[in-house]
Amino acid sequence: MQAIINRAKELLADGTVARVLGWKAGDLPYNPEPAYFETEEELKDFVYNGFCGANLSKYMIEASKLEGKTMVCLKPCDTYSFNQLLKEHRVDRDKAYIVGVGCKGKLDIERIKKQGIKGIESIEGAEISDEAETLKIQTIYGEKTLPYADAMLERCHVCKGKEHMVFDEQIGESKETKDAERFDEVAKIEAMSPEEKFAFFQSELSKCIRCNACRNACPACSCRKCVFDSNKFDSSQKANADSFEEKMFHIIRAFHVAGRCTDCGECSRVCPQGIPLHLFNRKFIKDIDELYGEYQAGEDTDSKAPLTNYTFEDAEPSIVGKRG
Amino acid sequence: MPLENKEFKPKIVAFCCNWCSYAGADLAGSSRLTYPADVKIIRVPCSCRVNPMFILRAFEKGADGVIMCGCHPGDCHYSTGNYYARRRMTLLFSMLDYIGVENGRTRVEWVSAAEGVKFSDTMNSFVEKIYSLGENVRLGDLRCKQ
Amino acid sequence: MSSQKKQAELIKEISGVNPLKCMKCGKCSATCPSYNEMDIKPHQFVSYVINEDIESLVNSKSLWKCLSCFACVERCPRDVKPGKLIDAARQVVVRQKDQNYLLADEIPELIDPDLPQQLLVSAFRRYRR
Amino acid sequence: MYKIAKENLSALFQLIADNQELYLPVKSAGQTNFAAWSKEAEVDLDTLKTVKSAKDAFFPQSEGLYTVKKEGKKMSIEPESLKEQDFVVFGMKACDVKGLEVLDNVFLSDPVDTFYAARRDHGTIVAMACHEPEETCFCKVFGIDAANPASDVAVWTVGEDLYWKALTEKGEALTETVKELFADDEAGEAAVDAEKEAIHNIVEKLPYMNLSLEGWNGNALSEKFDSPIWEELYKPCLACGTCTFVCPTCQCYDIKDYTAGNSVSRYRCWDSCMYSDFTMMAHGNNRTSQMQRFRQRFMHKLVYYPANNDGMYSCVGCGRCVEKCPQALNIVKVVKAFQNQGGEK
Amino acid sequence: MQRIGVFVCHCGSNIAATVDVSKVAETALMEPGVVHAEDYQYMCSEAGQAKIAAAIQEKGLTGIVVCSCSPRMHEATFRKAAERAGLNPYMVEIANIREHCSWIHKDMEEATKKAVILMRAAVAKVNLNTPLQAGESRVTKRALVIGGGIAGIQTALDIADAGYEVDIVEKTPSIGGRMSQLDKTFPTLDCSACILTPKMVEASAHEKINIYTYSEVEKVSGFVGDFTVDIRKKARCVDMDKCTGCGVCQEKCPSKKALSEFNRGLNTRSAIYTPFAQAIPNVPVIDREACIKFKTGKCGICSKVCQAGAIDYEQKDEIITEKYGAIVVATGFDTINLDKYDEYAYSQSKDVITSLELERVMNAAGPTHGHLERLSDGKAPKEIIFIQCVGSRCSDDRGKPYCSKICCMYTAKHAMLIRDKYPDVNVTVFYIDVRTPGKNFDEFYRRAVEQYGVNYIKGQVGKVIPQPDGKLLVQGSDLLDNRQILKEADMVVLATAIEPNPDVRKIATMLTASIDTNNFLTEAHAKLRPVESPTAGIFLSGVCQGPKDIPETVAQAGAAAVKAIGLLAKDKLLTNPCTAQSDVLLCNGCSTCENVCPYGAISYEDKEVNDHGIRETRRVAVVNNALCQGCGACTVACPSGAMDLQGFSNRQIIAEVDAICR
Repeated sequence: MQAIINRAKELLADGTVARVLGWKAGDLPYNPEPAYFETEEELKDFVYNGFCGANLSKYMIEASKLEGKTMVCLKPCDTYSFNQLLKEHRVDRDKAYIVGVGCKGKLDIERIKKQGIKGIESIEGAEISDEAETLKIQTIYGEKTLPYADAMLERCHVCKGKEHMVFDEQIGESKETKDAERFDEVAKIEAMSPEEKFAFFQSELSKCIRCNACRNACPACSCRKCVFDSNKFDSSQKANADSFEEKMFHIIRAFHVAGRCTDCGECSRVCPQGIPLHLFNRKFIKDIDELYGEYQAGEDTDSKAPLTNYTFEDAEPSIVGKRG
Repeated sequence: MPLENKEFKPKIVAFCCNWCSYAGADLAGSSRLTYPADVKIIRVPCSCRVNPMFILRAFEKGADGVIMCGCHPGDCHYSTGNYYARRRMTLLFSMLDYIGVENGRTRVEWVSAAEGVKFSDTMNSFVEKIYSLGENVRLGDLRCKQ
Repeated sequence: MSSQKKQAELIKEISGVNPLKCMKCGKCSATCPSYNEMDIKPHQFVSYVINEDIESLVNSKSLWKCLSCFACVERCPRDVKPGKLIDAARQVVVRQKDQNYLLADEIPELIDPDLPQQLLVSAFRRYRR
Repeated sequence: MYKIAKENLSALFQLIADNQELYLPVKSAGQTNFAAWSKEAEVDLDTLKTVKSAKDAFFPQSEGLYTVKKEGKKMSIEPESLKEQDFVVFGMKACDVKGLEVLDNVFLSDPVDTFYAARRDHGTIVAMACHEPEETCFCKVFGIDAANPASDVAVWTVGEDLYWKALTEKGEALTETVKELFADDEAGEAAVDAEKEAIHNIVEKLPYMNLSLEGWNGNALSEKFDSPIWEELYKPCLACGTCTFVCPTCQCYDIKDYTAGNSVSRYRCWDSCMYSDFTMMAHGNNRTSQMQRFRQRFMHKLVYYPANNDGMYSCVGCGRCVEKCPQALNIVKVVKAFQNQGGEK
Repeated sequence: MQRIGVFVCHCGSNIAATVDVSKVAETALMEPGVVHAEDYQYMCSEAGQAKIAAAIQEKGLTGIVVCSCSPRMHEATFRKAAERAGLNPYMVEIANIREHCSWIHKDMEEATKKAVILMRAAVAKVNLNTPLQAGESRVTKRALVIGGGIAGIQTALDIADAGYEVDIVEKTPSIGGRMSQLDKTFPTLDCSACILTPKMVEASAHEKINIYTYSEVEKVSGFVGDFTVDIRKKARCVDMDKCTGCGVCQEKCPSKKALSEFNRGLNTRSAIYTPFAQAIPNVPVIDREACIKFKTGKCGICSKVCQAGAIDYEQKDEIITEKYGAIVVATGFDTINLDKYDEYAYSQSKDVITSLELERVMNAAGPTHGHLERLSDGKAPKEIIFIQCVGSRCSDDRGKPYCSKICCMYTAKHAMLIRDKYPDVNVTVFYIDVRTPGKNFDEFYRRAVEQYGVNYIKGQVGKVIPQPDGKLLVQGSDLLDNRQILKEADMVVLATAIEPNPDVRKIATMLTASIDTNNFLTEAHAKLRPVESPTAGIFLSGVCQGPKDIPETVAQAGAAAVKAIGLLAKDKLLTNPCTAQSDVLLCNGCSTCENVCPYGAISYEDKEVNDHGIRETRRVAVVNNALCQGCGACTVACPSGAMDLQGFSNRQIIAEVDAICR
């Protein structure tokens, strides 16, 4: 973390960048927030630890409009999003000085609390630099420990790898966190009967409160105005009065980002109701991989996206029924 | 056709591209090839004009089946439209299957302007399928069912 | 499914070859060093699989005459690769001999001294695991 | 003071539900929210905070107002009926109960919101003292006592038992219908007092307990409104509505029409001042930037509302926004930011 | 709110016998916006149209629904009728209650119900219709032909003969193309140069044709009727106006080691050169890579010997900008690279040659002056083997998946010519299939076999092995006799696959013309519009569209010319108003729509926008209405709904869906 701060100071001092986009320490042990730093003085609050899960690439849309360059800290998975935004002309590469920061898996406070840990006072072991395999959590109700891996976000268990797809320089070591297959969850649902599938999604989606956090956090959902906010399709809906509407919203949202979604996992991270929204996006990714060849959005900036491409031999839609 | 449930009259929306399938439907008409009146056709310039939102919208408003017809791959009036449509619909249908919507409520069929017979056969078999599946309860808005 | 059909399917599965892609150019036969030793020629292998006459195939001399030099695999313009079909047919025979795989101890007495060394090597390369 | 063993709670719920609707925290797909009780429902009284507050029971996220039907050229209007059935909300916490007071000031003052009023009339609240308050709680800052919820019935958990005390007439009436399941336990007072003290002790240790609201009041309008701090604060905000929708006191709604075949139903649904189309009018929007929208939310909670309600804040310190904001922004950080700024000046 | 009139047609008894037309009209009056409804015997008749006109004027209708036969039948009729009565023609919608209703249903109640729903959907749509105006764009009466081979020359001549100016842009120093390299042509065996040269002369002399040789297209902008093209005229270092074409410079040039492109690298040429004797223009160019003056600064002999003083070492590339109404692509082909086919020993032996090289060997102006000899030792061959389908019909990545189409015929030609001129030479052809569809083609092939005794063997060659004595051992199979063949040959000729000129990809990108996976330009419709690109105003001539022989190429060249003439003959182009439109306030500028547009109709501009008080410059999509054909692919690709299609808007289609599901 100190290395990032030192570099940020240098870049600010020599005028390479006008500001730094990173994270600021919060008032609880686990709530750092995305923040801009414009002076050396402000950088005293800079923090980079296991709770810095937010994908900052989307902030670069606005930062690209600002005067001067922005030094942005991107984790390996965030760089895919940045590339995808670059491909869609939403961010300006020349306005970004990308520091690829290392990652040893990001922590999920919801998951920690789900394991019965409450009244948290301090957390040890969340620093990116230390080698701790266990979190030591001091609470009002006593000290608890938790293996680091048990506190990680879902997305870190199926990590795409710790390589930055785009960067100006890299700071910090990474640690491999992948210990599960990315499509296993999807395959499990695919294997269910239609009734089970329906019941599963019904119970998950009925929690949706249409707060739009998934959409607003999503780097692929970068529309100036979402179709669900405009009256272009007569689809503007602020809340669901019927269970159908969440389905419509989430299916169309997933469809609109199909072939563009990098599977960064922000949607699931930010959902206040813990809906596994990545299951929608990942289903499309799995289908695309299987039907049209492996494709990872954000891996590059010039390949044709699967939905703006075709081959003469593409599968017919009837394959859906045949795959069983 | 087996009409076990006499009460059930399905609503079926068919999107047909102007150049092939709509003409195929016209040919079915002028050849007096019958298919059930449950099918209502919407004319679009090309199958690539069919937005997945239209399909979900139809289900929302109470449709029991949605079918999309376009030119055969390679014959699109706009060269490539149906290739894009094919990918879009494949993914959409796969997603509907994934969330537990019965297979067969949606279909894509390529019907040329010369295939009046295929058009009516397709509609007959699709309607039959929808009758066998019964009312669409998983994808509709309850307010439209009242 | 008849057993012949099953075996044909199995050969296709093992080899990963779609024999229908063959355009009968004969380049495989043209390129084969063991051609004259064979009763069923490499290009004919394809039609035997298509016609599901696996019995003739597995009983042919050719099956064991192929050197697995893969010249035909290399040069086939249609991705049909008769060499792989032959390889797959051999595997079918091997699997038919019940329990699938040989034990190392059983091998010496089964070796025919007339078999080309290359075949042995390629066979082991293929069937280990 | 009555007592009931925790293991007998399902019988209690059954008995309440025999006569009226019962809403209580239910765990579904991993999350605990208020929902109607049923035999199959997985009741969860251990989770301190439901994701959404119990606000839905009185002010649902979406609620029909009336339906217009058309037959031929004839039109008819059918208003949605008001709540007529009594219901019980079990398991609210002191902060949520206070939240209702905030809503009351809005909906029950003239012109009275009849839909809300009907629900308030028919609802009985059984609130639980907070057995183990958490680090995100700061209700004390707003003068709320987590150990003594101001509800119709207050409930305390002590060991394997639940202590029950009616505080209002409604509470008494409810108690009458379920008394058969209770044991009288006057000695319970002591146990409850011990629990209260334990709660108070924990509350004192919470990190936000000493949050100072100095300078935040109905008169602070221009000073706070024009502060440059907002420019810094809002930046990470994604403009989602999470804070609004989990908040027990947010009361803004939008009115929408839904066309269903031959009828149009008009309904209202929660709206969020964080949304770009909040209070969108024909000419456009009166708050054009996210900074303005962000500021609106906190100014409303800490300045505008107190200005109109005798200094009462429209935040109850439940801490849900602290927990749920995707980018870790919240009202505490806002208050602290102004405090620090003040210190530097 | 619209004021809509609904007109229900009986179509005699065609509709009225199964649909209760008066009930449809009555029900229509209940629909929102409908102020008038009537039914009539024949709506399309003059009397019927008069009723529509009268209602428009009397009731002040703003939209019309005609419930009748298919819109494919009478939409245009009713639109014109509405227009005559003063209503925008695009405010008319048809409910198809004949083909889609009365003709396929028997039960009157059922059919009437369906007719009502179809009417309702049409009314719902018209409620959202907006008046549309067909746009106009001007046509520049000048055509550009890219490529100066036989395809380009023929197209240019045909267009010029119709009275329009044509420019030909040719990359090499002379027009003539591949055909100029051929010796004889099948199936008539006339000399290629004898039939091509007059065409070249005619083109160069034509007052309407302007030829830019040694030039390349650099940039294309604009759209159908109004293209602007930058042409780079590469520095020739020879003044075209002064040069007399005497050829002394080439004779005296001391640098003679450059490989002759025209002779496929089989011999050499001077650094200052014209590719061949009949080149047009007959003006040499200096090859700067080979020229001693350019390499060392010393020499300058050509300048000294040039009487006309035409040599100009200082000459620079020149950019010419010109406007065109139509562009014809005629970029032709080349043979594929054989590096991946090592089994045929092409790189190992000089005596393994391609068929195009054989053309040069057989040609009197070629490296051997027309004598058939081995290029390794100059000896006369006794045994020649031809191998077919080298690189054609290959599904792996070494070759091309398609049939090159011309090889069977030219191999028969070569075999025949050799047997004719050198009867003692044995000729063997290894083939997979002999494909000879075409007038007199099979007869030609049979003559090679029957009259000239060419030995055709069905089976591919597996390997060519150069022997120490210089012979070539060919190992092939005879599939009909089921035997493997080992045969010694003196020469092996490979019928090498052809591929589109490698430059075509660059050109297609500039033109936004689509291209298939094999780099052939795609036609607008495989059957019905074979010489047009999907991009309006771009036409295809010759092998750039797909393998073809000379007569086919010439025929296509003429067809492309006719299509171009048809375009140039118009003063103005009326554009279909049902085009896509982008809402600048919603557009993200993400380029997704651009990627699916088959017509290159979408481009991006930085535009000042005022989004509810926020003023900023945004990258937004702009649709060129002259190019857009209205397919709607972009509208679905656009996630924000910024792209919409006029006449088939999102809201219109949704209104139809809602009406049907009601």
